[in-house]
Amino acid sequence: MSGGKDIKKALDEIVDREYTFMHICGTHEAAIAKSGLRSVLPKGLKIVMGPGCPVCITPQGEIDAALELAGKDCIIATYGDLMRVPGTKGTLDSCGGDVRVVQGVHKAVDIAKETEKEVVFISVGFETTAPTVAATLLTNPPDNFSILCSHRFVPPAMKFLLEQGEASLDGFMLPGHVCVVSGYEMYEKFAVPQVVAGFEPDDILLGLYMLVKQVKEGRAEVENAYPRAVSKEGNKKAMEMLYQVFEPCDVEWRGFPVIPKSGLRLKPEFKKYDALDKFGVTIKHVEKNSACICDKVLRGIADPTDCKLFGKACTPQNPVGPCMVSHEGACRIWALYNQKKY
Amino acid sequence: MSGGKDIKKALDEIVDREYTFMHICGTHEAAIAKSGLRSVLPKGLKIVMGPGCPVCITPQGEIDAALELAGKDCIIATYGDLMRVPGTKGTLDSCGGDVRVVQGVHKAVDIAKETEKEVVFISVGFETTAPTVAATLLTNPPDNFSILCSHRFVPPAMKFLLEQGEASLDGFMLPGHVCVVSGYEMYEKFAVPQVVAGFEPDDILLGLYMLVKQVKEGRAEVENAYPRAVSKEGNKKAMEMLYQVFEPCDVEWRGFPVIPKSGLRLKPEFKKYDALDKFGVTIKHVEKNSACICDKVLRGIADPTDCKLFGKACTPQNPVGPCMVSHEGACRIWALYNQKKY
Amino acid sequence: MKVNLMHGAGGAVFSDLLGKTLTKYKNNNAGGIGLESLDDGAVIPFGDKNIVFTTDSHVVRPLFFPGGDIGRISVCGTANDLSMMGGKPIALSCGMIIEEGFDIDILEKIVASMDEALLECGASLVTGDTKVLEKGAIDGIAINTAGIGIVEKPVRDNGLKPGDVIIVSGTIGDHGLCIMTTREGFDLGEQIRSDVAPVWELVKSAMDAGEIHAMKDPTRGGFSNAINEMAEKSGVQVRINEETLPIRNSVRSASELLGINPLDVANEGKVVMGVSADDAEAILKAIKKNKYGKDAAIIGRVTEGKSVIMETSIGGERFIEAPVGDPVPRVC
Amino acid sequence: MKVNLMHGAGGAVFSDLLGKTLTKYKNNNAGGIGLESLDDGAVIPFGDKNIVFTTDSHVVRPLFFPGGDIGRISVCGTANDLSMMGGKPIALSCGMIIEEGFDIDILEKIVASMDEALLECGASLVTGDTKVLEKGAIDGIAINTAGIGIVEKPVRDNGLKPGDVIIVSGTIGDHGLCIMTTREGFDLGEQIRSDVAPVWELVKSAMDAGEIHAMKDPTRGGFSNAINEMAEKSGVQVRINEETLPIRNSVRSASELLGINPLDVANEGKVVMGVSADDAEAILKAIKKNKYGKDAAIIGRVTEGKSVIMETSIGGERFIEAPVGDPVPRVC
Amino acid sequence: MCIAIPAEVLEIKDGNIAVVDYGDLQQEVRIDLVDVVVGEFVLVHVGFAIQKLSREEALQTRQVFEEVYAAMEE
Amino acid sequence: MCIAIPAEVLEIKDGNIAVVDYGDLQQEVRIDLVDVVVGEFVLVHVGFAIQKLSREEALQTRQVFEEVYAAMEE
Ligand code: SF4
Ligand code: SF4
Ligand SMILES: [Mg+2]
Ligand SMILES: [Mg+2]
Ligand SMILES: [Mg+2]
Ligand SMILES: [Mg+2]
Ligand SMILES: [Mg+2]
Ligand SMILES: [Mg+2]
Ligand SMILES: [Mg+2]
Ligand SMILES: [Mg+2]
Ligand SMILES: [Mg+2]
Ligand SMILES: [Mg+2]
Repeated sequence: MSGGKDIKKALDEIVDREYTFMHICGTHEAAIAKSGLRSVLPKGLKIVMGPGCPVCITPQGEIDAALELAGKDCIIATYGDLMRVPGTKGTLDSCGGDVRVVQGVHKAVDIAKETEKEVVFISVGFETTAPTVAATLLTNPPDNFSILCSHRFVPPAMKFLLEQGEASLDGFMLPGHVCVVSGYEMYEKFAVPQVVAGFEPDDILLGLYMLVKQVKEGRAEVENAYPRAVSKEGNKKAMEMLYQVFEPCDVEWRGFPVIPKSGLRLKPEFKKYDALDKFGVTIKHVEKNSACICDKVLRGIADPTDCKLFGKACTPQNPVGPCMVSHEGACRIWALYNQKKY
Repeated sequence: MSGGKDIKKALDEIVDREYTFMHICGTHEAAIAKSGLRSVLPKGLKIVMGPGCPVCITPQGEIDAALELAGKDCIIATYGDLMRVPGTKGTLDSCGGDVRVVQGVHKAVDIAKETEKEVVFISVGFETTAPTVAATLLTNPPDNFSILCSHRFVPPAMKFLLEQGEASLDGFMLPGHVCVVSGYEMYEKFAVPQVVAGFEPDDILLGLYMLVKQVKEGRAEVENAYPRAVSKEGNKKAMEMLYQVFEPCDVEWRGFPVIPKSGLRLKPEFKKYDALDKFGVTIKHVEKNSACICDKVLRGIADPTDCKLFGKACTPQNPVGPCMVSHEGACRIWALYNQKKY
Repeated sequence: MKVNLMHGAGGAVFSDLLGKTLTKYKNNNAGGIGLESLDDGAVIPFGDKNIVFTTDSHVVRPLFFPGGDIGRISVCGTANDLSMMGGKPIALSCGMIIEEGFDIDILEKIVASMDEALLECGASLVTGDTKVLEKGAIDGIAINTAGIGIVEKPVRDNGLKPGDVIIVSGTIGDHGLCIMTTREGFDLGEQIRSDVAPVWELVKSAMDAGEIHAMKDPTRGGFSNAINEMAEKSGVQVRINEETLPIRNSVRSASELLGINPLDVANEGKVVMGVSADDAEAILKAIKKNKYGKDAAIIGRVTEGKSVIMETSIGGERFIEAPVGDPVPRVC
Repeated sequence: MKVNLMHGAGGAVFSDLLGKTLTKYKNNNAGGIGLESLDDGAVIPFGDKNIVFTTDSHVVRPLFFPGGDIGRISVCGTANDLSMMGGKPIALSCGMIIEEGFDIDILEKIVASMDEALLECGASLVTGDTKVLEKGAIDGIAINTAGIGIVEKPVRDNGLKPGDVIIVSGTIGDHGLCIMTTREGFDLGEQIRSDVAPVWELVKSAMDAGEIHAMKDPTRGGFSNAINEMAEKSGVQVRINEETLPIRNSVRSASELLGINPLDVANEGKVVMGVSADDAEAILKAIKKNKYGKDAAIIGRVTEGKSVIMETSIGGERFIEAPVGDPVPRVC
Repeated sequence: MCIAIPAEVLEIKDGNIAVVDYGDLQQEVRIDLVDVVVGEFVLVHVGFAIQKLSREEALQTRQVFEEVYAAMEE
Repeated sequence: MCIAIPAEVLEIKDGNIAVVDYGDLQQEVRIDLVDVVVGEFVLVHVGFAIQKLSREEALQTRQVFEEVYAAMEE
């Protein structure tokens, strides 16, 4: 990967002061950690993680609802990511119910076709994922199938972040795979430097290079460093299907208040697949009751090490907050990859 | 136990021809087997087992009902005896339900007091046992407690046996512990030699001695060889309690047709404790569908070795009929204690 | 065909399963006594001595009971099997399978109890493995131990000879009835205590006192199972005298209450041995000196023939058979 | 505190539980290397040689998977731990815990597979125990094996020295990704096969070719866990070169699909060893001759310091840490 | 049926409960079905006293037995 | 979020299903969200193709990358 080394050199040359950019994609964070990318960045250049991990931003009340459903003799189908996220009374992994990890929503439907039990799919994910659920619901799944609908849209959260103004950021690295589906036109309304980036280390380095360049040149636009997969309009077919099945709604994010139009709910025609309706479960707001500062970490205004619990009461072994649970949670990644001295 | 040896001598002297007596008590059979009593009887004297084991005479339909209840998320409390009796689809032991062995009905009530689940006690037993259930129901058990009522009375079955006339018996050894409760007055209507006997080997030898003597003297009455526990009137208080709670009904016995007034059912005031009513379960008559001749064995007209399956398809390891399951079943006892040559 | 509970209870049913499936290994012997013998342990020649090797998994419920706990049993069960081969217990392995949610305090108590039993055995737990299974995949905990011992001249379970005398090292049925009354809610408290104990010292003193022809610990399936296996493998008849069987009064009462034959339930600190008649008294005396051997007794003799016969107190005879399945308390 | 699934997944969390509870035995050593070392096995001096002793319980799901089954793992898992100590596998014990209702046909297949693996190992299964639990008390079957081996000069897992070279005997992550894709319904068929195999012959040829300073099999917790344990116990730093790690293309694809690091999942037929730099080429050559060693590679080196560092392909650095808990497939 | 064994009443408690001794083994049993006092003997079945036994007869089963036996021998 | 990896379409089956190859690893995925033909490249997320990749770009990620990079260097 010769490109990487060249870009590194270019980056070293271009960075002349402190820059902080935020990415809002867990997969970006994972790629950064895995490649040791931060260790090759020039001094002064910093990339921090925003609310980009669906596990981290799913509020505790939704996990509690999933646990409540698991207690109702339902088969729970979920992405592995959610297995160890702590709800108020434990995790899906250890709740004793019939909880199965699936690759996608269609596999959950396959389970429903083979059983007479109720199957509930815990449906999290951003623009990237929601269309797969829409496509599946459009193929008429059996009556014993339903979803716990916890989808979220990225731009409203970004809007909220920008309006808060707490984080002193120089720009955003936009989530490549979200933009694959949604395109990036809707980000153009934000008057900050933004670059859509892919997930190879080189892609990320390139994204950073383009961000620094944009800042230095005093521009504030959306550029695309991931053209092999992302276009301005995205996947129109996928977005159309999404809107056939879902409609935007106001919803709480972990670490954020209710953000207008940032969630998805099933349209009336598809309400029969709504697990909350079907089982009379409601999502309760759970006040955070510990010293966990995940909310601040997710908003980019604190580092994990600013948390009093970090590395003490809260470790990857015994996580307190979702940022320590998720593979892509900033606290976990810091604890595993950034802390130990050598 | 010097008495035993003297009685043996007396028996040897008195037995002058073939005599066959039937006992109708599993505990007699167990005592006989355990002490090797048959091995000391004089040639010609034979004691065979009748329908005296509540496990053996409980029809398959009642076991099926118990299994059905176990499948309804009830806690099943039962005497250990019933654990391995095969119903149509398996046994209580291996049904996967929450099945608990208890010493008596009062312990099942204790379980009910500690849980919010339904607790069903499988209530089998003769006159000896039914009063313990009556006493318990009279102490107002909690609402989540009920019984599967499978009690039976001995005299109607004996009447049926005598009317059949199939077995050529010289007399009956009456069940000591049944008579402890019921007394033995009601047996006096049967015009055959009868002796109430206890359960020490000596008690049984004495009972046999008294039976032979009665036959030889041409009498046909009820004598009591167990006076330290049995009186003619029995335990009146116990029988009164029994009739406060139960009333006689017609019922099927395994190996027998429906025998009039040979069963007990709950009186209307206690119907709320009837598990069949409570859970809408009914007892179905199951036609025997194998070559098992338990019915004949129970009626005293066949020995286990007359059965084609005995020791082949039907063994204590893989019992086909209830007489091979019950610890007191004639087939099992023959297989374990009487068969192997040495 | 499916495995059923009977298959796990030792005795004839297990032999069926064993014979048909679990002994089908061609690679079953490392030069001495192997799996084919189904003795208390295997023997592997090593230089001028022999290694004894054995294993048992322990799933006893409740985990703690009067007189012991699953930890003590896990150590004694394996150390005693080594002892039954005449082997001095040296080292144990421990494989624990634990259910998620299991209480670590309880685990600590189990470990402490194992350690105490190890000290008493003079053996060490040198290697281990732990697996945690998700809730519901195992009921609490299962502990496997394997053990290594050393012996010069192994003792088998198949060496009974006509003329031998049968000795049991103490009262029969204590452990089994303790477990059963505790488990089934008979509320008998501490009145019946398990006999779980390491018997190596006792066995050693017996071996020093005379010739032991055959030895077995009457664990699962009880005395009935052990003596039948010994008789059958040795090709002899054993005759037991009912009146000489040492059974505690409390155990006898409980056995009547539960309708269970005390000969059919497990002991965890007892030995059944066949010894030459000439050495019997000396061996008995040696055993009685051990703290776990006070109630030892001569209970029978070996003759030509087959089967195990009980000579009953009324002068009758009956077979003692290996129990079919684990005994269940009963009322009729 | 309660046991949780993390405790069973090896690595740091297990060490916590281990350190606090499961190593609290005072009787933990029979004269050589004991439980306190937490090495792949224990070593007990016996005459002029040493007995190696180890145990593992096996609960893999599904029971049969591409490339192997629970039977093959049960034999290889223990034989390989013996091999990791430099010990030639001699004899195994087998403790099975089986759920009532388990299919005897399946049991037969497991036994046949164990027997085949035993033959390949040159070891015998000499002693066993079987417990049947009532339905629901265990999920299917669990198999514990313990093993005995013989060694003159044991190899430890704590002998890495600065200057040593790290060799892995073949591709990484095969078993773990096979199990995960099979279990979670990814429908990949036989495309990813477990590497489960006995490595004694491979290890022996390596020992014959040069000096092995430390050795460990990267089973549960994967390469990440094994190399961290070796580095930590040896008090050294290990630096791994990302580009030299042998990983099958199919395994790499699957690891991306599942969002799982192939270094964090189990291997069942691999060895990680630290060898003196002088012998490295000779040892590598010897290993490559073995049928299970074709993909062997030199993947790193040992320096002064601590931790395990990955030198990434973009010229960066990151820690390789022991995984926390068993990896779960993920999508984000 | 039915297993029943003799026991001595050691103590009477509230709620129809007595502590009995079977022979080095004590247990609480229900006494709903009998009227007993401490020192009397009862026959216990499924955890219930189902009948009283006279003290002499219970203590000396053999003796009673032999009396009956002797009477027969006449 | 979100993990998505490139794959080549090997076969199209009934019911919106395609067999794809990720690199020595084939799997059936759902193609409800894209219109593809055999030989094209797609990005797969949670078992669904979520977008097409141009063949050249997918095969030569590096090359595209370096072009962009070169353009920047100017
Ligand atoms: S270290 Fe733990 S408690 Fe602190 S912010 Fe992170 S997740 Fe929350
Ligand atoms: S041997 Fe078996 S099948 Fe035959 S009568 Fe007896 S119980 Fe029935
Ligand atoms: Mg689960
Ligand atoms: Mg059960
Ligand atoms: Mg043994
Ligand atoms: Mg044992
Ligand atoms: Mg291990
Ligand atoms: Mg032996
Ligand atoms: Mg190992
Ligand atoms: Mg291993
Ligand atoms: Mg065993
Ligand atoms: Mg080693």
